[in-house]
Amino acid sequence: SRPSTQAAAPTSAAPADKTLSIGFLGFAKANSFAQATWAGIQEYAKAHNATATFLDSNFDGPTQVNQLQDAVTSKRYDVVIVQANDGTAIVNAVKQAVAAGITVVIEFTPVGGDYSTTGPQVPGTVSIVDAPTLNGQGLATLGLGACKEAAATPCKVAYLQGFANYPLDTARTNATVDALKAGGADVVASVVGGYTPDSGRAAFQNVLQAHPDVNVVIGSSQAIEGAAPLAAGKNIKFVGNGGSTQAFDGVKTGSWYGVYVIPEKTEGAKAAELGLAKARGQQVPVATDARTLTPYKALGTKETLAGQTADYSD
Amino acid sequence: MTVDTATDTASTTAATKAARRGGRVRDYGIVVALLAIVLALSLSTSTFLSTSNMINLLDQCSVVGLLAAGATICIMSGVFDLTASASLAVSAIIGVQAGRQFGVLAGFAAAVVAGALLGLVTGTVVVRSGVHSFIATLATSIVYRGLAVIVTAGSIVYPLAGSQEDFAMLTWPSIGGLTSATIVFLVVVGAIWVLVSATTFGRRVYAVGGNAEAARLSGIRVGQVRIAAYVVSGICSALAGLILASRAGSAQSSMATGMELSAIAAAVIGGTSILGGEGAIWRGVVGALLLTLIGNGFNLLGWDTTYQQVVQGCLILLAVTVDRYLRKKSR
Amino acid sequence: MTVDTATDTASTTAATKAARRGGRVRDYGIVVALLAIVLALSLSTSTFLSTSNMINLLDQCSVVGLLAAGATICIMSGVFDLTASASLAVSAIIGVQAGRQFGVLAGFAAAVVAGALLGLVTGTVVVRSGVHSFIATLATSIVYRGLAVIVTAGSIVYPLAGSQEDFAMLTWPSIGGLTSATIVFLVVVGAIWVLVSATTFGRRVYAVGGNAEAARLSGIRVGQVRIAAYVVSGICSALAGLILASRAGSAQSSMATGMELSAIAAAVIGGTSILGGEGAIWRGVVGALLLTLIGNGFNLLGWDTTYQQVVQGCLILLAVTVDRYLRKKSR
Amino acid sequence: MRAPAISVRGAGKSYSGVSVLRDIDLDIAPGEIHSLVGENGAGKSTLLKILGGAVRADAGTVSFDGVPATIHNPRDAIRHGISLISQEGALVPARTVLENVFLGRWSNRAGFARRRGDRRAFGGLLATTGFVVDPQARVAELPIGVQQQVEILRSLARGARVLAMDEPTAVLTEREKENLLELIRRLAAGGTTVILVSHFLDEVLGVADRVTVLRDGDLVISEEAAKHTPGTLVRHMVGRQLDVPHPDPPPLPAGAPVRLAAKGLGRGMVEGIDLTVRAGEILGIAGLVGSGRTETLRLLFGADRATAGVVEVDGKALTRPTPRRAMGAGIAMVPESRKDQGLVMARSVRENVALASLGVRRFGPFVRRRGERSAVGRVSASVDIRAAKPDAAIETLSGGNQQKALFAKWLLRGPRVLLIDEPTRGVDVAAKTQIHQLIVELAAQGIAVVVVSSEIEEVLGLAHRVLVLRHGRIAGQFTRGAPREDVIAVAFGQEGESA
Ligand SMILES: Nc1ncnc2c1ncn2[C@@H]1O[C@H](COP(=O)(O)OP(=O)(O)OP(=O)(O)O)[C@@H](O)[C@H]1O
Ligand SMILES: Nc1ncnc2c1ncn2[C@@H]1O[C@H](COP(=O)(O)OP(=O)(O)OP(=O)(O)O)[C@@H](O)[C@H]1O
Ligand SMILES: [Mg+2]
Ligand SMILES: [Mg+2]
Repeated sequence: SRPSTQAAAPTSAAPADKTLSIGFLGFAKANSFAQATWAGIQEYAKAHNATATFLDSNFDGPTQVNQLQDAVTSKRYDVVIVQANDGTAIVNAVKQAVAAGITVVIEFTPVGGDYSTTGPQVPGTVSIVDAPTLNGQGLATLGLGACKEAAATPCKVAYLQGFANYPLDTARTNATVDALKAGGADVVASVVGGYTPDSGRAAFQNVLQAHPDVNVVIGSSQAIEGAAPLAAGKNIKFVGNGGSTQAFDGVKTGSWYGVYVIPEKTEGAKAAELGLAKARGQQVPVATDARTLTPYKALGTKETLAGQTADYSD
Repeated sequence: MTVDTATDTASTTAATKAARRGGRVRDYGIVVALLAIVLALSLSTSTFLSTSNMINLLDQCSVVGLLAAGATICIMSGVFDLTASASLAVSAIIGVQAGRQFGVLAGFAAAVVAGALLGLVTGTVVVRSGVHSFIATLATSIVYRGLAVIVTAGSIVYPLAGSQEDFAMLTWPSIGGLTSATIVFLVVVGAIWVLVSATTFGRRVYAVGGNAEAARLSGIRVGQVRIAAYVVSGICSALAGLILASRAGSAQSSMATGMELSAIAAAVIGGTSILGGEGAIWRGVVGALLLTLIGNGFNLLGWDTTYQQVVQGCLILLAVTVDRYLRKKSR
Repeated sequence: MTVDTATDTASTTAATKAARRGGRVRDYGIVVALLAIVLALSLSTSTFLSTSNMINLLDQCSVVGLLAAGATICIMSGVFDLTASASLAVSAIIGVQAGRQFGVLAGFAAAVVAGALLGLVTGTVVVRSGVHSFIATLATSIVYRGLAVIVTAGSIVYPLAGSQEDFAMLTWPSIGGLTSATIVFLVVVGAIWVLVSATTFGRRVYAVGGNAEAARLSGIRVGQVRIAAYVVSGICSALAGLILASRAGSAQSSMATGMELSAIAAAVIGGTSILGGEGAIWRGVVGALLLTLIGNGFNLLGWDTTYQQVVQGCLILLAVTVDRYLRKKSR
Repeated sequence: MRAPAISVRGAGKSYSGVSVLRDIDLDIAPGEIHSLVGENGAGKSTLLKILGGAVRADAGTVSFDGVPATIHNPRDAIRHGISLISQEGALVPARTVLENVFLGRWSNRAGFARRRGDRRAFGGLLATTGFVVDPQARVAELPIGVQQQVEILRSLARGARVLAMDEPTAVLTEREKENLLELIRRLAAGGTTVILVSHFLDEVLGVADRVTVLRDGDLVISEEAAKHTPGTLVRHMVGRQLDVPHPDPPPLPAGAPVRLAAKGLGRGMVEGIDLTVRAGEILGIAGLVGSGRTETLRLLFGADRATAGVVEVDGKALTRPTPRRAMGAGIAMVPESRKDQGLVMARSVRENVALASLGVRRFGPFVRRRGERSAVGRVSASVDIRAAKPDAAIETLSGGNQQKALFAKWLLRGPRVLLIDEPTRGVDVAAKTQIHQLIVELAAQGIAVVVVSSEIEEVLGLAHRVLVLRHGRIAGQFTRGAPREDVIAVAFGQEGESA
């Protein structure tokens, strides 16, 4: 039978002096990005009368869904912060959690299939995300900046995308490539560069082989880490996605042009802040654009990053 | 003809019969392991034995369970199906797309047909190419994933706005509070169980997996039996895909990546020999339950997830070793 | 004893020699497929045949190639090693940590020793538990990944600031412009090749994989031979891990996830029978090269990545089918 | 004259360019018992497999009852009413006897298997054959002789018009063999055509109407059986007179030391085995199918762990015997199933023969290939292995040649105690004499030999002493020259002990 689709039972606010418990459904324990989020959450929780637990799904979408479902059963958490491996598969479990009166904060990956909005796509949740489309546009902005610095016309750009069959990657790739083209750049290659230095290195080796005259290379920070050393002595500008220590160093030393930065630890702390506040009955904004966490709107270049440090390394 | 064969067997038959009965009990070693974990969890958490958790558990198990049933029938017939998760994605996508055109139920039907057809193609590729199924289906699965990307242009596909609720029907509660997904899972797996254990087709599956050459010499069409196993597996994948899509309210090309391995693991953990010709459908389901249970227990116990993997690996190893040990003794 | 062996063999030898030569060529079907792809790429791109691309290709192949060699020796002895990528991560981490204490080279040595020990443990678990290696090593690999998480507390480990350059030594160019990683790969794989094809140990590996019971009744310690195969595979994993860590300048617990499957795929694509007792180390390397080549070619040709997977899957299927077909004809 | 049931014209087959069957013309009348004989590797199995659809001929035609037929696969053959028992055996080990007997043609209602129907038919089959086999037993757990019976039951269950049997009696003991031959006669009388491949020429001449001799892939003669004696058949088979007398065991020197002894050995149904074998002695073990002969040998070799008793070599007890330890003490065992226990089918003849003595010809860790090649060549020649190519995979050899390779493997080790299970299973007449000769020579060199054989003549002819097993116990002991009937009687348990 069709279940009633009534909105979630209004959550009774927790008293301010009650110690709340946060469950963090992160990408994987073995992932420094998720570790940075975790550090932010933990610190904030400790300082604000809350405890936090990391639920490790090891990058597996279905496992994460089960974890959220079981969190509802065990009633162990007042607040869950979801860093979704698979933003669509987890929708139903998120609904269940909301219905069970748990405060759900969507962090970093949008939950639901719209990759262009920072708003929550499941009613009753609070979201603080980095929308892939906006991310792609940001990368393109940096890429065009790099083109200008390289002073090449036409400017030849290679884009190292994440994976070919992930809608999230596809949305970002399309946004980046479209914005680059609109900006007058010539996208000569769009190849799979993955999320490890090794895959980035291999992809870039091949790009160099096919287009030795490439001017700008954009990719995940990990991929660029693997790629950049191969360009020593060549005038190639790199743009990374993800503000790791390595990316910051790259930009500061000038071997990279720029990096798209989401301060992940800050974002974690912000997510915890939003979650705890909502659970305690305060009004919170339902949508937060992760780009607003930095004064430079995530666009890290030599100038904007001066004096800044990264939240994590990879 | 006068036969005075006072063969030695007559005397041994009684003894072997008793031994065989003993063997029967021992054959259920993996169930013993499963029950032990259930017992441990019931004693150590208050929430485990609750109805709602049981409902969740079966719901969580339904996708892997369906895939495990498909994997089991393939393995029993002596082949691997590494396309399971890719077929899942393709058929779920087709289900959504067809649903946009012809309505949700027609879409579901289209997905199942697509799953069956994909199974047919996979099976034909394996049988015709003569390449070992491991590598043939690995390559085929890459092709299927690629097709999914091409069909969807790499983005997510949704049912029509008006039919999104109906599309979620597999998440609705149903008989006895179980989700519809669970009901689909139980019915389909039950049907496959009967198919394998009670029909002559099932006998052929065992024969083909146990000794393909002997089966061939007895006039069994080895290739066709295996293709049929792939078709069954394809249907299971499609249904699993529909459950996932129904839960997510959408389908995409990267759905369930890597799940074919969990399915094979479940089949083998249940005690189906990877060499073929042995095993049972219920074993695949028990394997899937065991895997789900370990994850569920962990979540309910709230242990530090740092140690989760180590404990998980050790538990799986322990369960299969117990099973193995008991069964060996029965020989 | 007086045997008047009026052997019929003498007369047929001439004819068979010719036939054997034919058979020999046909045995190399996968090489033919490889060469066909090389030819196609050379003709369709100007950059493919350049020295620098060849250097790149070997460099890209070195990690999978090493793992494939380890997978091949295991498969030949009749077992799977699904721990390869987890062992890779653990030994790379140990290599970095030990390097911090005792210097980079000592760290490298520690990683190799750790790889060997992990192989020893895996092998012992498989042999002692009596569980099929597929599931036993799957469970073990989960445990190893968990250990990696525990050891690193989930974060990345780096060599000491001062030794980071030395740590990158495997990326340095070396003899003939090849990277040091390539040299390590070639030397180690060459050594394993000799081990398998020329020593009594190699003979035992084939026997154990081809018919474990016959091997046992011939006085071969089946378990020990398999454990040794796992040790070799563990060493390969450790070296592959060092190459990856050296490139990345760090190690972490999620390194190379899923790569054990690429390794097995490479072994099987090369033409090593998954049933054991057949195959050769060079086949694993050829399989790894083929996989690398397909990826490399795609990037050089600059095709739309949407179609990449479909074409990739089809090419693999085609290559193994050609191999299979030629070899079948030689029977 | 009626059209022949089967008529083959110009059949030929070659493997990788080596022709193994050339231009065979053969007619077999309906209801005829037709025997195919020839040396190992002559092409008998190949011809049978062509008729059974297991392999496809390169050339030639086959017609049934005068109508040309295409046989591309076993299904075609079965449709034409041909049922083949292949030499290698084709059972599904993990399944029950019942499922195997009705493999692929189980009785069913609307696709659902009906076990009851099968069981009834099975009962009928047992009644006609006189075999005793438990329908619920898993085939893998049955002794080899019983497995052979299952294969026979299966081919009978098909109610075929043409029954093609490739050495069906190779591991059957006297009484089962007689039962089977009797059955064949009855079937033929009822109109079934039977093609029988066998190396037991007496048996062949006793039952066959016509005999065809193959040599090296050529058909030499196809004539009435009544015109022939074993001697004339052998002459056609090998192309010359072969007059090797049956070898007698060498006289046993008085006071030869006891080499191998077992005391109270037991496991499962085998119990209380006491035996001694002196240096230079040949001990035979006889018994019915499933009487525990194989199990006894396996216990002596440590292939199965004994639950009671000890094995001694030269008076020294083996501690916790395993095959490896037994080999260390100088024991060697030629197992009964070459496919499952003896050979690594995918590997070459050379690798297989060298397998048990790898440690001998090595240079450090490396195999000394040259030494190995010559040693293997020598021992292969001594047992006359005929392979199309020296490095051929052993699975491409004919059954008899595989058996010789198995023998060669253990000869290469130079053992002190040799345990042989079914030494001449599937071996042709000439080679059999060679192997017997070899066994006698080995004994003469002071090796203690234990021979288990289903062929009572083989045991009686070779051994100094014969033990008879029944129900896993020693039921009697005979010295050389004891009458055959007495031995059989003890095996059946119809008479008291003797000797
Ligand atoms: N698959 C194969 N590949 C290559 N050669 C083969 C193959 N099968 C059989 N042969 C060869 O064909 C020849 C005839 O073999 P076949 O098995 O018909 O002999 P046979 O007369 O049955 O001998 P036996 O009495 O030993 O069983 C042998 O030389 C054998 O080596
Ligand atoms: N008809 C039968 N059905 C099932 N088990 C049997 C039968 N006959 C014997 N056995 C079992 O077989 C075992 C002895 O077999 P073993 O292989 O040692 O016999 P064998 O004398 O060598 O016979 P074979 O000639 O068949 O090789 C015993 O464990 C006995 O219980
Ligand atoms: Mg034969
Ligand atoms: Mg026997």
